[in-house]
Order: sequence, then structure tokens, then C-alpha cells
Amino acid sequence: MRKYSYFPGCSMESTAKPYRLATEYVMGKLGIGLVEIEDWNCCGATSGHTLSEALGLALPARSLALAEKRNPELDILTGCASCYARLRLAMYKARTDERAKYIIEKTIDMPYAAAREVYNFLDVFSLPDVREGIAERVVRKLTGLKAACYYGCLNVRPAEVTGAPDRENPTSMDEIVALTGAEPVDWAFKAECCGAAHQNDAASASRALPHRILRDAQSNGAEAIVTACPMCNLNLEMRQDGYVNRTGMDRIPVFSLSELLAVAMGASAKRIALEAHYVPSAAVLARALRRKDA
Amino acid sequence: MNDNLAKMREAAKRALESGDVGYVIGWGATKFPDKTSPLFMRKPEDAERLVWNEYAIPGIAKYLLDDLYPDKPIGVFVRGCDSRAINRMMKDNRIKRENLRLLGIPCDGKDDERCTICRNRNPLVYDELLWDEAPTPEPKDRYFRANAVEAMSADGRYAYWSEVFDQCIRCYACRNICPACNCKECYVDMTATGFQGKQHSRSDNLIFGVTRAFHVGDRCIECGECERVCPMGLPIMGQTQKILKDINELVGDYESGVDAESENYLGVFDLDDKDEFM
Amino acid sequence: MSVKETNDPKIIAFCCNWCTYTGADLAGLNRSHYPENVHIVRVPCSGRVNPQFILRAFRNGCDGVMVCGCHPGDCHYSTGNYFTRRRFTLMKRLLEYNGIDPGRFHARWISGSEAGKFRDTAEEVTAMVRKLGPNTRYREYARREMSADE
Amino acid sequence: MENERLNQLMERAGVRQYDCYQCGKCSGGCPMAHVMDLKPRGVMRCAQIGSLRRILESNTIWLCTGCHTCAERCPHDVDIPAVIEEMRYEAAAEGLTRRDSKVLNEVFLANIRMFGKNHEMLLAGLYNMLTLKPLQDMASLPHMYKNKLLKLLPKEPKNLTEIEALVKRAEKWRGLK
Amino acid sequence: MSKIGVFVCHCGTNIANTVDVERAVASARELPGVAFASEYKYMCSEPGQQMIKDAIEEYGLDRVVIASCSPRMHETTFRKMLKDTKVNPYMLEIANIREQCSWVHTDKAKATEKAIRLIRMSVAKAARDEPLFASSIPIEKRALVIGGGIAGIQAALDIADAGHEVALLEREPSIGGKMAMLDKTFPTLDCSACISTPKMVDAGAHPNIKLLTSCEVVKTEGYIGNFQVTIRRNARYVNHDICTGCGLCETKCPVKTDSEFNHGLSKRPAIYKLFPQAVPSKPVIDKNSCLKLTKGKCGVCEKVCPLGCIDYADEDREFTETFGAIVFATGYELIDWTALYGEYGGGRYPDMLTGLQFERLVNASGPTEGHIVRPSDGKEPKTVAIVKCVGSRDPKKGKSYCSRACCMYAAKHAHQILDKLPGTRVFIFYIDVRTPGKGYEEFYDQTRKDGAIYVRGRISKIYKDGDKLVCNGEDTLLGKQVKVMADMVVLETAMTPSSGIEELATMFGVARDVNDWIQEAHPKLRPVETQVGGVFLAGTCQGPRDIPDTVAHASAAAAKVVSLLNKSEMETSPMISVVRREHCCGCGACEKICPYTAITLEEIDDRVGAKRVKRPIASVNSGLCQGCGACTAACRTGAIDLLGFRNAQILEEVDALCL
Repeated sequence: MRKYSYFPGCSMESTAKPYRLATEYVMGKLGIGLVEIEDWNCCGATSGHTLSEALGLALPARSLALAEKRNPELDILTGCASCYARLRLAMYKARTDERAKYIIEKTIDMPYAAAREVYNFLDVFSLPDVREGIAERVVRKLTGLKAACYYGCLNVRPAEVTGAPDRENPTSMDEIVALTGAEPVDWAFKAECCGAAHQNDAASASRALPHRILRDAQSNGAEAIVTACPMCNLNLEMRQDGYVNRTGMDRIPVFSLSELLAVAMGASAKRIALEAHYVPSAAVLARALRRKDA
Repeated sequence: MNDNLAKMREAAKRALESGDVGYVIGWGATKFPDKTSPLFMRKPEDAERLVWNEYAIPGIAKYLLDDLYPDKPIGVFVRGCDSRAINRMMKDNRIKRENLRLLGIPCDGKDDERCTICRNRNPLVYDELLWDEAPTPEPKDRYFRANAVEAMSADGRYAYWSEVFDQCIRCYACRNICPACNCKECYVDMTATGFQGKQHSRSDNLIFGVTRAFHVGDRCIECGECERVCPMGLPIMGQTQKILKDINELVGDYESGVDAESENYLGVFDLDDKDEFM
Repeated sequence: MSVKETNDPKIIAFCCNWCTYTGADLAGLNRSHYPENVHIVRVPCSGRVNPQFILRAFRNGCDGVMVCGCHPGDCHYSTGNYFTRRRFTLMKRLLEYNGIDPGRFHARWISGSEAGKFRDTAEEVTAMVRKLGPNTRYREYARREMSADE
Repeated sequence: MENERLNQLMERAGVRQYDCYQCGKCSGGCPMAHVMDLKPRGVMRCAQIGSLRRILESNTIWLCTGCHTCAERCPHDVDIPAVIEEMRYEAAAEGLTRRDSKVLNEVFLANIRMFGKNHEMLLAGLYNMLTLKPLQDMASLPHMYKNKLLKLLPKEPKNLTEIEALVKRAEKWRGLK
Repeated sequence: MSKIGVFVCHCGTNIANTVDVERAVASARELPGVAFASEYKYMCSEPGQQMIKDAIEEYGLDRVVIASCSPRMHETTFRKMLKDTKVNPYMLEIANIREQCSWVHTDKAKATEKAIRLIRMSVAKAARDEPLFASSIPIEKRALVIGGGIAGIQAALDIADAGHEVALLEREPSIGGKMAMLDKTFPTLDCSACISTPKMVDAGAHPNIKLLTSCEVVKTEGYIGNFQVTIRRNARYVNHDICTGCGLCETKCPVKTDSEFNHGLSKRPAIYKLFPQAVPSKPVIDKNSCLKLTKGKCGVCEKVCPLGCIDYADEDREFTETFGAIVFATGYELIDWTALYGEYGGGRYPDMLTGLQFERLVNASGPTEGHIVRPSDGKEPKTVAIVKCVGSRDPKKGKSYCSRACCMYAAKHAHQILDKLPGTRVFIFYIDVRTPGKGYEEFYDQTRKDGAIYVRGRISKIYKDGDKLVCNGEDTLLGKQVKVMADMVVLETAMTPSSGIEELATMFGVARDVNDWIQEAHPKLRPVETQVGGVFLAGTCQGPRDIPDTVAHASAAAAKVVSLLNKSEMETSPMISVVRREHCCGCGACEKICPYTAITLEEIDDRVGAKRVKRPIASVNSGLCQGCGACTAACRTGAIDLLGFRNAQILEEVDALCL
């Protein structure tokens, strides 16, 4: 059985309720064990590294060091792109940059060997055996659901830190989504920045970012956007009023990959609190579930 | 044993009587009961002097180099090691198959350390086999000397080889007996090239040791004759074993003298050879 | 042995005419500085280098030896360096086995355009050999040198 | 003097400014460039001509989202985000932090010190109060409340003293003051 | 005792600034065998050479050591000089105290010491120099030109016109190359076909030129003057000896497959001529798409052919021919941008074309008969974006070099669009505009005046929005982001070496540069030669260049070939291997290692006692031996040795350093 040290991230604990529930459901179905890192703390995104290099590295490194101390045999898993980026950067820096490693260990006052890898959900779902497991456990096909897979910037960039093979047109999520019978659409904003980082302190300036992503998804025929990050998810759905006013387009449901998989694996909408989304997705999902294979 | 000796005497006698061979090389008794020496049988009755016992240890193939252009083929008794020596010298264009009449005698192993690493008791090339082949027992560690030296520290290795070669008297017996040392004239005897200092010093002795090993290296047939003949009893197989060990590590199973066709390791290359240089 | 030794190593580099020698010339053209300790012997091909040369160099007082040629596949004579590779892979291991520090013998592929690599290699090898100090192994101390201090 | 400082910062960022040949592919793809007063290419240009001041006073360093699109596409592999990060620490040290960012960062830090975690509602609420933008994003509050998306306080933090010590120790390095 | 003269060069201040020349001379005087030592400002100059000659005369020198720049620079100069003296030209050693001493060291005292050591090494080697005499080898008066593009055609025509036989080899079924695909050529805008097809026809009809189309080189042996090249003629399935090229078969063939000549913009039958003006003007069958050859049914072409030319049983055939000289004219390919540029859609959008695709589109004989329309819907574009440097000047994703011709053909493409579709908006995204050529700047100037909008900035992302292609970039001159909604995008992609160049270069032992272009012997002074004697370069196989430069390069290569083939024999280097018979035992280790098969085992007569015997020894063919010396390192006894680099000489150098 696969098992990971799990870093939920702050959003999972609050706004990303459906994401959390769906993740628990899916991981349970797949038999993937998540051992929550005891006493984990905020990864610092994004003010941490805006404030200081040391804080930017030490905040994520503390949780990683705790995880490695408690479960030295487990790799670390997180479902949030921001957390992933910060955790993975701390791991990468500790491995490649002696100065950074020194700063990290001095600041967290613990040894941090960076011996274990940091993964995101896409990495794990793409493992051959997990993929096979997903395919086996899909009990309800989301036939023909036109889904735009949105990876976000930090799941794929910077290349040297994430090791993602294709940063312009990633395909790992599309392949997973296709397992549910849904149809991933070909679109151009899979890894463009949604600007979640500045939705507080540069609100008006960064509104355009989610809007153009929504627009490209819809103009390529997407009925829904599938995300791999609670921050992206919130940002993409919370800003839709402005989007509708500005472009005259319809709203589009946005939900996480975990939720999509949970639905396909048989979870009820209630079970994963789908109603907690700003943009209702029930109709779109129901339509897909009714559709017969062409 | 007696049975086999009778077969050998019979074969030698037959060969000499027929006049097909000029002479036959085998083993004869010496004044020491536990030693044999090469025996050159020229008349049928010489066959009676032939000896085949646990002391028939010396390699006899190298003597073929003393008669490169015989009028008649030379008869030789060949064990596994002798046959590899013959393959070696044939591969090096030193002797010709048509000049040889090879009497194959599967060996039962002798009471000698060298025989414990033997991989071929049965002759690999022969004209007739005097008795049935028997399987070769699982050989002992092929690189027993090299492994022991490798385990030492760098300083220890240098000290070890210094001690070994400080005793070397540069008699070149190791070269004279070695079937792979079959050059017409050896580099140590040629002052003109300047490859080898003549002094009896640690440095020149060590250089001789390394050079001998490197010249033999990929062509060594692992017969161990070099150590047998060394009057100082020096463990010089440690050098050649190291080279063979490395070759086997680099390209997989490699053995010299098993036939007269396979290329020498240093005579060919592979595009994908391991590259340890940057 | 009381021989006066300064820690200014002598390093000999056997360089093939077509790649490394050219690369070293280019290092000159670029004014890339490297230690004076490295002395190049020009040979047509790294395949020309006889292991005997290396032993001779150690014997007579070199503290470090380099054999440099074209990268595999780029040999001016098409295959020379493939044999170099086989020969000196064995030789390097054999020297180490005989107690010569691996830092004293280096084989490198340096192309005609890799002036920087030549400089770096020269620097690196010199630093390494300097750290190891004067070579005493395989060294034939001439009577003259010995008597000077006696 | 100024130049030395600039070179030092670039070295820390691990970027050689003259690698950049000003093709503009960075700015062309930057999602925030439309509001930046100095585009990413401009940052590199200023670094090349020694105009450190211009970079430190730009809003660019505060508006960068860190999405790494510029570095990803740069033909010469110039890590502009690393430059921006260094410049941000430098600007902060000079007290040049953009007001809104400063408030957000302070609220964030307070949050971390209080809970070890980021409490989203508290963060947004405090931020809005301090920047006199009480209504920003508040339209979503009822929805969040209804769906129990916001807890009043995060899970009880276990080791707050440790976090506090961590933040204190981090102050020894660059950035925090 | 030898009488060595040592001459130390100042090289102006190049050496003298770092090396104390006087001290070097003084120490050289003390060396054994040195009869004379002196210095001069420039040894290579006329007076410098005269000084050496005078010293040879005056002191009766028998060998010379010159301490100066690299022997790669002036060894030939000084050898030539020695021809007029009593000293054999090979009794010369050069101590490299410039490139490998004065230029790389700064400490004068240490550099001087090193120079002294280097001179000592050269003197020691020189003492063992022996007189060597060059011999000569015959030259096969035929040339092989590999590649039938404009470079190959030009080189072949020039060599043929000079009276030598040429084989012009092309792997495609027709010669013509990339130039045959082009529409107009910059800056004169004359039609490419109009100027290249006559040359193709000339090459096809020239009595001295033999066309080897559908052919590839598979093996080569030999050396300058005498290359044995094995060539494979790929099966054509059409007997070209009888075929008249009537074209009936092409019209009847039921297969439609992507036309490589039109870069997938149109279809062609399985039996086809590469293009209408192909030379030879006869079709071949593409075995990968032909129904008869893949599935065993159809056979229509065989039925309709009035002359019975179709031969489905045709097979690849190999043959070996001898040539005195080889010309590489293998040309270029465009980089596969689709694999590299995800930000440009990675090839997902049909209305994004490469420069060569656009050439076919705009070509009157192309798939649209020259109408500029979008491949996706056949509509005329209203806005076109031309993006330069795709894959060029991009060390991260593409190639670090500038592809040199794109600036001009981008301007040409803009001109053609504006000319054919007046009113179209054409944006050209560039980083720099490079127009170094006769009439080039004027052409660029005119294109701008015609209305092409040049935007300085590399496009960051291209994506589809509705039926528009959105190009995001920065106008770096304004410092503002720009977004062009284009109907069609033309990517001017980087030139890269032709596929297969690696194998070919390895076969001939020719070096490639870091970008895989063929390495010329010298970037300035020997631009059409390679390090391998008798192998020359024409056109873009050496690096990106445009048509005028390619033609000039090809003619230059032809001139080199002609001057080689005009000789009936050639002097060879005497620095080759020799065998000391008495020591050679004929083991054959050297024979295996020789890359030129220059060593064979030869039976010699010998005597053992009173007996006369035959024994094998190694024997060196002086015509084949290139002097690499690999054999010497394989020889345990040192029986085989390399003249000019004898074992003893190298050991002397080692000893001299160790002194």
C-alpha cells in the first residue's frame, strides 16, 4: 500500500472543503494512506518569501523536517500548488544549495536532510499502478464531460524545481481525467498564472488573470474547469461575477480533480459537499452521468 | 593413472614409429622424485621414459617456440592449459597448426595452487583425445591474488609490490616460460627502445613488473607458469589477475586462449566502451 | 631518501595534435591562464601514447601525467581514441592497483574548441598533484641527485 | 557604490544580467506586465545599465506573482524571479515596500505567529480593515458562512512557541526587520 | 654529435613580454648537441628566415629547433624554408613557447623557466630527428559530390566544366534540394525555379556528370586521391533506362499521401516525381505507401505503363566506386519547432506555417497555385504575423546561433504577402534585423516602406482564440505588451544540419562543430576544406548561409577539388610508420588497430640457422598510412615505430623535461 506524509495546507482546512472531502474519499478508495504531518505549519505562500528568504525557506522546511523525523520512510504529498511549490523549493534548495541548507537548518533549529521527495496529487495519480487503480474504481462514467484541465503555474514551474516534463502544455491531468470518461479539451491556458497570490493586495490589477483563463476554457468548449489546487480553484470561481459582467459569458463550474474522481468513483454530491462551490456544478455533472458512451 | 600413462606411451610410440612427427614433447623423470621435466622423445623407445603423475606439472607448449620451422610436425601432449597456450601462440601467428600433432590428455588436476583456479582441464584443441574428458571442478577464486591486494590501502599496495619486486632478480624466467610472452625479441632485451631501465633498482623492477603484466594482460591464459618458475617465489600473478579482473568487469566474460580466433581485448574496441575519462 | 623537493610539480601532458593540442593553442589565443607546471608533448593521436611513456615519466621525475585526445567519435584518425580509452582504462586501474595515486594520472577528452576545458583541466590536475606532493613512487633517483644532499 | 550593490544582488540571485539580450519574451508572457511600471525585460535592462534605483522603486517587484513564466521561456535561461526576489528584500530594507503589500505581509506574519497557519478570513478581514477596503471580496462571505467554509479559528496550534522562535531566528537573515 | 641550431622568436612582444628570450637563448647554448643559438624579433619573417639559413650555412647545422608560436601555425613555413638549405625539412622541431607558454602565463620568471624546459625538450627530440623524404601517391581523377541541392549542383558543374568526372549523389529521387522549393529569392525577387532548374538540367545533361539519385553513401575506405566509396541505390521500382517520364502512371495511381516536397500542404501519388521539374524527370515508387508493395494488390501503374518500366521486384543495390575527392553538400533542414515550442502551440494549429511551407504556399506551382490562403479554411488572411528566430538564437530550447538567412526571407515573405494581398496587415516580430549583403538593407527598407510592421520583441505565446491566432509579445521599443490577432502565422525557423550528417561525417572521419555542422579546417583561411585530406565542403553543411553565399562556397570547394584533381599525383607525408623487420614477430596486433588498413602481414624470407624460412612480419603501405601511430602503442617490442614521433624521440622529450 502506498503511504505518504501528508501536508494538507491552510486552504484545505477552510475554504476548500469539497476538495478536502473528495480527497479523503478518493485516497480511501485507492488505498493510499495519508499520514498528516503532525504539527505542520503554513508553507508561507506567498507572503513568507516576499518578506524574507529565510522565512520563505524555513516555514515549509519545518514541516518537511518534522515529516522526515516522524516518518523517515515516507515521501511527502500535498494537494495545493502553492504549498507544493514552497515545499518542493525548500527540498530542492536544501539539496542543491549549501548556503540555503545552512539557513534552513539554522532557522528551523532542526536537521533537514531533504531525503524524501515532495509530490503533488498529479504526480501520484499519474503513477502507473495508481492510474490502473483509478480506472478500476470508476463506477460512473462522466461521459463526454468537456473538462478544461487547469494545472496552474506552480504545479509545473519552475522546471528545475518541479521536474515537470512539459511546462507549456502539460498532459498528466488530462490523462487522468480521461479515465473517468470525461473529455479533456485542448486549450491554451493550462499553466497560465491565475494571480491568486495578489487577489488581496493587488486586487483590481490581478482580476484579469482568472478571467482570461475562464474565457479560453469556455471558448474551447469546456463545460467545467478541473483544478489541482485549492487556491486556484477558489480564485477561478470566486471571481466569476466580474467575469460574467465583463465578457457576457456564462459562469463555468470549477472543481478539483479529487472531486471529479470522487464523483466518478461513486461519491454523492452531498458526501463531498459539492454544494459548497460558488458556481453550481450539479447540472453539468448530472448531464455527463446521464450521457451514454457515444 | 597407469592406464593413462600406457595410453600416452602407446600414442607417442605410434606417432614416432609412423614417422609423421619429428619428435614428441611430454614429461620425464628427474633426479628428484617430486619433480618432472620436459621430455623430448625422438625415437619410439624414448616413449618408455614418459612420465604422467601428479608431478607432471610444467607447461610444455612454450618449447614449440624453439623450433618454429620444423621439418616434420611436432607431437605435443596437451592438457587444458597447454592447449590454451597453443591457441595463444597460434593467435599471435607464432606457431602454425599444421606443424603440430596434438595428443589431448584431459587432466585430473595437480597438487598445485595454480590448478585450483583452472577453468579448463580438458584440452580445447587436439588431434586425438587419449581418454575421456571429465568435467572441470568448480574453480577457486579466479582473482585470488588480485582480490587480496585490492583489499589493501594505496600505501599498502605500493609497499606490497615494492617488497615483491625488491626481491626480483630480473632473471626473466617468468617471461621465458610464458606462452603469451612470445615476441621474437623481448622489449627488456632491447636497449634501443629505452622502454626499460636495466638497473636493478626498485623503480626499474616495479616498471618491469607492471610492463610485463600489461604486455601479457589481455592475452594471459592464467596458467600460472610465471609463478612456478620464479626462483624467488614472487606472487606475480597478482598483476595479471588484476588486468583480467578489470577486463571481465568492463566487458563481461573474457578469457584468453580458449580458441585461436577471438580478438584480444586491446586489439578491438566497442563504441559503447565504458568511458571513465571526461 | 634525502632529496630536495620543492612543491612545484612537473606535469607532462601527452596531447593529440588534432584536438587537445589545438585546444591548448586556443587557450593561448584566448589568453586563458593556467599553471606553468603543465608541459605538453605533441603526439599525432592519443592512440600513439604508449603506456611505457607514462611509466618513464613517473620514473624520471614527473609528478603527474595527462593523456589527452579527441572525444570518442571525433578522432581525426576515426578510431585511435577508442583504443586509447580501452588501453588507459586498464592502465589507470593498474597504476592505482600498484599504489600510484589516481590523482597523478589523468586521461581526458578535450576537443580543439574546448580551450576552457583545457585550462580547467590543467588547473585541476596541477592543484591535485600539488596537494599530493612530489611523487616518489616508481621514481628512479639518479645518483647525482642523491649525492647532492649526502 | 550603487553598482557594487547591484552586482552583489545579482550575484546573490545567481543571475548574470548580461546574459539577457532584451528580446522581450519575458514581458510578452508576463501575466502582470500590464500593470507593471517596469516590465520584466525592463528590470533586466535596468540591471544592465546599473539603474538599481529604478528597480527598487518599481511596483514590478511587488506585483510579480512568481509564476516563473518569464524564466521558463527565456532563451538565455535568465532567472528573473530570482532577481525580483532579491530586489524585494533590498527594497524592503530601504523601507520601499509598496503599501498594500506591506499591510498584507504584516497581517500574514501576525497570522502565522498567532496560529502557525494562515487563517484566510482573518487575513482578508484584517487586510481590508487596514487598507480601508472593507468590501473587497466580502460579497462571498454569506456563501462561505452558509457552507461552513470558514472556521472561526484554525485548529489549535500545538507548538506556537516554536513558530515564534523560527520567525525570530529568520529575522537574523535578510528581509525581515 | 649533432649540430643543432636553436632560434628563439620574440614574436614582437607576444613572447618577449613574458619570456626572457636572452636567458632562453643562453640556456639553450648549454644544451648538448647545440652548436648555435640565437634570437630574433620575428623568426617567420623574411629576415628571420634568412638568419636561420645563414646560421645553417655558417655553423654547418644539421638540425634546427625554433622556439616560437605553435607548430600548427608555422611548421609548414619553416619546413618550406629548409628545403633551400642543407638541412632536411624534417630535421626541425618547434618549441611552442607562445600559445603554450607566453600567452598562458604571466609570471615572467616562471614562464621563462617553462620556455627553457620546452626548448630543452625540443632539442632532445631534435637530436634524434632523422632525414625523411616525402613520396607521392596517384590521384583518381573523379569527384563525388554528396547532396544535389544548389551547392552540390554548382560544385558538380564547376568540377565537370574543368574537365573532371563527377558523380552527383542525392538521396531524394531528384536533385534540386531546398532551392527548388522556394518561390522567389531575395533581394532581387527572381523566381527560384527560373534560376535553379536550368542548372539542374545542365547537371543532368553534362557529359562529365553522372547523377546518382535515390542513392546514399554506406561505406568508405581509402584516403585523399583514392576513396573507395560504397553507395546504395535505393530501389526505385521504375526502370529509368526505358522510362520516358510520360507521367501516365502518376495520374492513375490511386494512392494519396502527404507530399514531402510541399511539406504536407498537399498530396501526391505513390508513384511520383518529387516535383514537376524534377531531374531526372522520371518517377519512382514510394515503397511505404504503394499498395502493391505494402499490401500486394493494385498494380495499376504496371498496367498503364506503355513501356513496361515498372518493376516491383526492384531491390536496393550496392556498388563501390573510386573517387579522388569528395565534396559534402548535404545542406540543412529546418528545426522541428513543434517539439520545442509548446508556448507556440506545439504544432496544434494548422494556420501556423514554417518559412518553407509558406514558400510552397506562395509558389505558383505549389498546392494553392500561389494563392496565400489559410490551410485550415482556405480563406485569405487579413492579418499575418511573421515570427523570426524560432529556434535560432535560443540556447535554451533551440540553437544558439543565428540562422542568417531568415531576416531576409522574412522580409521577402512580408513583401510577397503585401504584394499579393494588398491591405493585409503584416507584423514581423524580430529581435534584431540583420541585412549584411548586397542589396539586402535596401530590400528591408523597401519592405518597411511597403507597410510591413516591424515589432521588436520575441513572441512569448501563440494560442488560438476563435479562428484567430493570438500572438502575445512585447513591443520592446515601446515597453508595452502587444497582442496581435493574426489569421496566419509564419515561423521563420532555425536551420539545422541535415539528418544523416552524423553518420556521413563519422564515415569520412570529418569533425563536426558543437552544433553538428561540419567543421571546416580553418574558420577563415580554409573555409571549404575539412581536416580530412580530399574532403571538401559546399554550402550549408558547414553552417547556415543564403543562396549567393552557398553558390560562392560551392564554387570555392570546386576550385579546391579541381586543383587537386589536376595533379596526377600527390606528395604524402613521410611521417609514417616503419617496421624494424628483425624485431617484428608478426603477431598482427598493429594490423588490427590500423584504421586505414595500411598494415598487412607480409611473408618475408628469413634464415634460422642454415634453414631458409618464410615468416610473417608487419608491412606498412606508405600510401595508406596517415601517421596516427596507433600501431606503435599496440606493439609490445617497439618493432613498429612512427617516423617523426619515434618512441625514442618522445622518451627523450620526457627525459628532457624531467632533468
